[in-house]
Amino acid sequence: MPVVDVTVEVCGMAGDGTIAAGGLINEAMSDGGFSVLAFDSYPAEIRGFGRCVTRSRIGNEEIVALEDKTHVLISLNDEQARSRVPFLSENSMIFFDSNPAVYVREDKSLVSELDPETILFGMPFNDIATASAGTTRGRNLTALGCFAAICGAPHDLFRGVIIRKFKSKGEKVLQTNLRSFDAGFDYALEHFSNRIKSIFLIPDKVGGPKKVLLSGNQAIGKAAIDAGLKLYFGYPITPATPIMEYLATHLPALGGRVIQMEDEIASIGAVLGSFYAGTRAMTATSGPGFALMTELITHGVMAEIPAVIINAQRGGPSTGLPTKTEQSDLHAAVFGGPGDSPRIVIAPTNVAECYHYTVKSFQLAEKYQTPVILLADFYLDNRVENLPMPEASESEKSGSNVLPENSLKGSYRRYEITESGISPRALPGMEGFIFSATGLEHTQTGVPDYSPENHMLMTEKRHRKITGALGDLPSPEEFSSGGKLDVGVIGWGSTFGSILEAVTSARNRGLRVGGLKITSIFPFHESVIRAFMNRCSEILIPELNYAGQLANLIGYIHSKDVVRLNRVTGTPFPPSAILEKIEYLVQVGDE
Amino acid sequence: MAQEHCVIIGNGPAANQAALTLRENSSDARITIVGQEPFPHYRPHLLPEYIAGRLSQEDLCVNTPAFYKECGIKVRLGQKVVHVDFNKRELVLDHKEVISFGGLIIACGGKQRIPEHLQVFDDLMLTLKTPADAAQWIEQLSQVDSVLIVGGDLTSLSLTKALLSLEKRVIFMLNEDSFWPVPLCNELSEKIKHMLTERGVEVIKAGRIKRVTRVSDRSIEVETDNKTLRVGILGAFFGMTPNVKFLARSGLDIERGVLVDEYLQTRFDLVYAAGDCAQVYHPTIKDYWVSIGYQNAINLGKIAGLNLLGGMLSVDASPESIFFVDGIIVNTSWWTEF
Amino acid sequence: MKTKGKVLREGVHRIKESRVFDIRSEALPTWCPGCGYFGIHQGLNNCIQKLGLAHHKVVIVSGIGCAGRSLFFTRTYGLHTVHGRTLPVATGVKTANPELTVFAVGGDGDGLAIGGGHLPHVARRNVNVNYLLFDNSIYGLTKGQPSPSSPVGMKSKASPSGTIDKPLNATLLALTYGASFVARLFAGDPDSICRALIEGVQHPGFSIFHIYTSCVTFDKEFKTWANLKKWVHPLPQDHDPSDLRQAFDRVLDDEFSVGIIYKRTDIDK
Amino acid sequence: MKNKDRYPPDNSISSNKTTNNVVYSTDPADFFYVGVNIPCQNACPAYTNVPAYIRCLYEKSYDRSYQLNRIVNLLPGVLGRICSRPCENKCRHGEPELGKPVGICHIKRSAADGKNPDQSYTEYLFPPQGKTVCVVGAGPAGLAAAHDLSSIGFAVTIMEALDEPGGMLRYGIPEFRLPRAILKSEISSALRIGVTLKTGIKVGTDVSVQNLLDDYDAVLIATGCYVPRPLAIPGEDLAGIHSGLKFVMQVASGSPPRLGRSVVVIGAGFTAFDCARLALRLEAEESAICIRATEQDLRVTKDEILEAKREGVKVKALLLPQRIIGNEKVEGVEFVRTRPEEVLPNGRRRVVPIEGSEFVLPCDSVIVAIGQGSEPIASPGEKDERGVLIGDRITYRSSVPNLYVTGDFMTGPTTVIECIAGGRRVAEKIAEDLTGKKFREWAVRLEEATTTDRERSWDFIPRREMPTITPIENRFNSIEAEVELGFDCEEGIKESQRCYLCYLHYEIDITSCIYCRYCIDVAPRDCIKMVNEVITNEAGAITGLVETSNWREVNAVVIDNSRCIRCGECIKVCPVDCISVSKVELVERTLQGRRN
Repeated sequence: MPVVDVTVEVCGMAGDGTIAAGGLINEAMSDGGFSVLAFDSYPAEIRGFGRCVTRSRIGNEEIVALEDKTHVLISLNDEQARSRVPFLSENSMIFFDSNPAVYVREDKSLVSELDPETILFGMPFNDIATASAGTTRGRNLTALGCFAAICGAPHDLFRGVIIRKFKSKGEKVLQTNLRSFDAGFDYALEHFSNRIKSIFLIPDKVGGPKKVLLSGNQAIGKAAIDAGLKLYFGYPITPATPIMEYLATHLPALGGRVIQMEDEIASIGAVLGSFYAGTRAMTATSGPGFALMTELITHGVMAEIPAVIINAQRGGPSTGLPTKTEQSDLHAAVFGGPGDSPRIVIAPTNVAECYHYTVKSFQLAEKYQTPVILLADFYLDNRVENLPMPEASESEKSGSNVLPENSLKGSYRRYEITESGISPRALPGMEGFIFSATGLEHTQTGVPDYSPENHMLMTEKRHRKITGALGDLPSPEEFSSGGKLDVGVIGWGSTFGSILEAVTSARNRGLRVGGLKITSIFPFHESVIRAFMNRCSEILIPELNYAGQLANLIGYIHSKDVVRLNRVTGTPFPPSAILEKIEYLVQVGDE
Repeated sequence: MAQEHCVIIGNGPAANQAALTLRENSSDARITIVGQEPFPHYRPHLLPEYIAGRLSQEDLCVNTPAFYKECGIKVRLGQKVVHVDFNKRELVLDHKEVISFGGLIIACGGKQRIPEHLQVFDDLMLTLKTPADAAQWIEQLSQVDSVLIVGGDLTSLSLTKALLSLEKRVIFMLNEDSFWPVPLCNELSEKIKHMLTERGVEVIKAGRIKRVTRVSDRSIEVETDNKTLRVGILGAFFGMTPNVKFLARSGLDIERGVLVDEYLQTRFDLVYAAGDCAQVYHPTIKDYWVSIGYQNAINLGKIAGLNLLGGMLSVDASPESIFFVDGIIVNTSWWTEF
Repeated sequence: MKTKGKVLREGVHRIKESRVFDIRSEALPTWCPGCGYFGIHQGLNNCIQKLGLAHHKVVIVSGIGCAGRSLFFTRTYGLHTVHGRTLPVATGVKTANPELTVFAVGGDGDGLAIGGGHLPHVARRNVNVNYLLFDNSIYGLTKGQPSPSSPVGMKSKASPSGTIDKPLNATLLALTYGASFVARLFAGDPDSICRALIEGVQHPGFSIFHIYTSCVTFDKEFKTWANLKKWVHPLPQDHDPSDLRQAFDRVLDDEFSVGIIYKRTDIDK
Repeated sequence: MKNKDRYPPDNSISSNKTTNNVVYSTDPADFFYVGVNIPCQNACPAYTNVPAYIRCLYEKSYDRSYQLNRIVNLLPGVLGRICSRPCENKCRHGEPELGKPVGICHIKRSAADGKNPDQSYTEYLFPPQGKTVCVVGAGPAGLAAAHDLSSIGFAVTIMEALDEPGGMLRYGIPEFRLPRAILKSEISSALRIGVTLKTGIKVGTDVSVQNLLDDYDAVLIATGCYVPRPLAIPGEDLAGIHSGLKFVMQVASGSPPRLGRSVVVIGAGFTAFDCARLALRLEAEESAICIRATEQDLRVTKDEILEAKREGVKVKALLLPQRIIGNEKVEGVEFVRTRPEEVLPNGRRRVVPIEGSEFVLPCDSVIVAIGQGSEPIASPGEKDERGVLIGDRITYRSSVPNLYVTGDFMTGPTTVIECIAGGRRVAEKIAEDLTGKKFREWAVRLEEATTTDRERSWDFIPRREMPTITPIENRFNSIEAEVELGFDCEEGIKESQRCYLCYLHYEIDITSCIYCRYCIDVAPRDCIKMVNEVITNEAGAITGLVETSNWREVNAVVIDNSRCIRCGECIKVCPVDCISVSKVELVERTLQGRRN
């Protein structure tokens, strides 16, 4: 079976059904037994400068990152699609509407941008859709039909998915979509019969466990539920909103509730209140909302109340680039907020980790009685991967670290200073454990006390507690053949997929290169990292931020300056860029 | 002129020759080729060889895409011109893109000619003009072993050779209309008949075709005045007719082709026509002729290119290669190959 | 009835002469086609024109959300603040330079949810800010979550089984908070928006314009154009805006009567 | 008859039961609007209300559909077959990117085919005026004039030289295009209102025009064009040379001449094609039409050309006959090549012969069908150089009081529909001259509409081609067999669905528009425009829109009815209901009519 590795893009204006079309492609290909990694980007205006692009990389071997080049572009809006032309590979295939409502001048046309070797499939999407279903609403499905037919994807594969997706929306919608799809499919067969390319040869039997398509957000939502989440408080913000929407759909059935608060300040407050009362709760937000939360987060640190906060990072300070990806909240997550306020920060690098680390966050939050921040990002949250349905073991979920009833010996000290720094936790309603939690500096019993000795003791205790958590945190994972390395690449979050692809191809070219994945951002495994760094002559840290925030955090460990590779394009890190840098470093190393 | 946008409609020999000529003589002109077919410029007369499997598609191609990039010639493939507005000096592509031009060379070539009375059977007949057609032949030939060729023209002869080399049974119906572009005078008809039968082709006279029906996916029934034949493929070869329908409403003089003077100029400034689609009036022969064939096309393309840049070259009438066919005079450079 | 060639030409010419659209940006608004905000935009522009306010003496302060974009389409001074903090910033601008005419614009999420805490105080202080609350009862920019003014039972991806919280009535709140000028309007009627704005701007104190509008992209059931057109109707002729008690009664009895509901008359300019 | 009071006394679509407010306008601006925006009706010499009758056909009310034609054209069944279809060239559906024009003519035929045969048409008759008129010639023009004069209340007598009425329709068009039965029945339905028809009387010889003038209050000459125009080249007198019209008439009256194997037809009109096709139905094996310009310039319909070619007719272009070769019998024609020049104002293409490009085309007989001229009639009054009575193009008066002329006799060869239109106009004039009263007037009928009557998906129905006799051979079995078979009910309705119904007029009320551009967003093409200014002519009708995409300069959003395809999408979405639709039709009103 030939190696399939195709990147398909759907590009349109928001409102064109771009995202929906991309989703259907992913579902169908996943059903067909391919591995899929997909990433959509949509605009801050619903129809404003509203470009929507879905990118799906489809292959029959495991996929860890997006390709830089696009092989198939389905344009639902040529003016928007023009911007995608530079990313097209050679001999790429273009699907576009050949009978738009108005005439286009050469300098505004998509086709005029293309190289002659580009393979054009112009079809009157609007007309086909309208003629078949009486409305242009299904034109994205029509485009999909053309695509499916031309790329030799089985007809019923897509139909199956469409039915699955739309049957809940009622017969009318379903039929509109099916008709539009079929019309496109048939039109393509009729008019391009001699240009069918059997790209997607579906393996007769799909091997391995049944795979499901999950986005980072869905994985986080599912994990929270599996971890026993009862209450979710949130406020709509891109790109975290889908988590709330996922939970709103699934939580009520399990007796939980999703409550949309008036803002992030209220959301985090309610989460703390809920944990204080012994119920697992969560909130998810992005940079701007996270900033609002910091004061209350530090309140959680101070009052030693657990909390789980998902920060789906987006671009830039303030409102910034709401629909772009960036890894620039690391400093805010680790250091943000008033005072010395150590907290646990974890950053998953793929959808599977989104699931497992979210589950883990609840355990850690309750065991160490402190807010835990899960640092995701736009790309990780919105990317879709297909993987075996993740499950969490009992041991992963269990443990609230609450004192058993009637276990009281002597008087109860909520903030008792212990070796681990972890104090006995009790919940309102438990007999004989009455205490007050406060954000003021306090004694071991929780009485406000500003005395120098106390503040030093307590601050030290809270830090000791967090450092101690290291043992429970996922240790860095190395990808290399061991031994001395010319270049060691360290990365975190969504960028690590690109790093892994770059490192792998570098190694395939015989370069002595290794990758180190860091998921525990704070506290971090200093000794493990040092050991790795000592084996590398150069350390490269690619990050989607300008300052090199991870490098700032761990750079000091290396004997010489680490090499930073920073990007703030708002787009996922292209493996090629990393590979280029690696090769450069190997070269200068040799000279 | 030199700085303006020169658009060339068509991507055949004439079109490409014109483009290259323009480039050679004007370094800064913006040049665009608009080709209706998705294929890069190829040698149509080699298609039978390709069907016979003696050539690959690459062998058919003349230049690489890279070559055009270097020359700074923009090539648009698979894009069809549907209308030309000579007053606004704009042309419209079928996906509704509007392109303005300073100079225009129409070299859109010819398309397969099917006599009106046979047009109802269009979808049951194979023709041979483009690689796409060739692909169809290759696909269908794999399933059938007999081919009936009606009409007959110069392509059909080289195709016949190819078919024989593939050990197919070939029947040739010589008397369908005139043999094109050469008038089928007895002497020539005998010559061809002899040539074919020698190679093992059955040459028959069967009068007009009345009915064509598909009896199974591997066989077609052809009913004529005096015969009923069952064959695998029906190949129709009535030569070319200039492919100028899209100019119908444009105000350009269209007869069989685009009417031009011996300088290949139309009634409009800086608008020229070359190749199979041009119907040239030539003073020396006092008549119009449509030139057919690779070499002619190249010559005309060159002249159109030079004249567009202000030259005053006139086409030579090469009288020895002129024939009177179907009410027009045809000038071909192919027939001499036989 | 005739085919209105001449009539149309003269109509268009009149608009052109009036130069009423000089205040528009050159760029087309990025709102979805069909958005009610166009109607409000129209009313606001006409008001500024009719009052003959110098454009550079006008400031529009806005929050986050579709409504927040307004100021990009109107050529006056503009200040795009963060989500929900519109009114405090507007207060700052007005107190810093009382000569400016200040409009604050924001959606129902911005003004009633995240910024809801600010409304009472700006009303109490009676700062001379003109606050346009675009109320389409939905979060448009984050793709259709329920807003504080969404009706009970409104279904959305974020409330699949329908919201259970009671909607806020901005007009009623404004009255309750003691706003000194309260108007309720409909985006489909730019003229009355314009008329009310003119009175509001001339009113020496805080004026709030609670404007019903529609989100054509995400609200297919509740505040659709069709429904709004059914529901909305003018206040009765005999309504006396100076009578607070009557104002309360009107608002309590009838959610969709539009016009100037209350106007305190005892403020010395 | 139930349908008597079902419809208003004008050729408008709507039933007069309608509660909608209706206005009749004679404002020039409104006439201008119709001219620009209802291209088909405007292109028709008789101003047939095309969209209306197509709509009626869609609604399966064949009778009304037929009547809408019949009011302005008393031979719908005939024209539904042989009309030159100026309307279809103008049909909006035929604009580039919108596909092919609606089969207006075929639909007309469907109405005739579909109408209830024993459903006689309701005439609108005026009280007797106590005056008499004699119409000379029972061709389309004469019949139309006679019918209208009689309906206005005159005692009308038609004098026809030939044995049967119909003129060119009866004798000049081969039966395979126009079955005689259709013609007969429609003529008799036209005459049934009390016109006296006298055939076999040749005015000028059997009875003098002067006598007629003495006996009748008015005399109308509509004898058409029967004098073949000669080629005026050497050898035209050789045997084997036929005049096109005479040839067709001979065939029509069952006595065709001998032709031989190969026939050359010279001429470019319908008659030329009829001759070429007839020749193949007779003994000829080869039949070629030789034209001076190119196929592009032919005035006949595309179908005509295609059918002829399918039957084996060859069209040879850019040829000018020089002389005819042969001794006493035709052996060939010598042609010279031509070069096409500019298109003349009259729509004809100027060609210049090319020096020394002569060549000979051998043949057995030649049919010359380059048109006919009017036949001079002995009569008082001013004549032209050929001795033909001159008539005024507006008043139709000759220089002699009470003597009128119309039809091809006055204008030279034109089309059937033009003749019918001419016949009706002269009737109006005569009536006015004799009574000083006006009986009918054209007006623009405006009616508020509530629905658009259309579905967007209809725009994608492909044009139905007219089914014909196949295989071709079967056409030659009988010389009468009608080649075109007509649509069946379903096809007719499908084709009528394609019509955009251009009588619908869409308009945005700029006083309530909020400029939200929803309509533009859903528009199928650039039919709704952001406009800075509207340009009108002195009559006050829109002649242009100045567009802009600069928000500051957008003073109005305007629907361009000349681009609008009446799909109705905009009305569906307008938030503030500022888009209204109305029906605008050019109708002929009866001023003081009385029904029979």
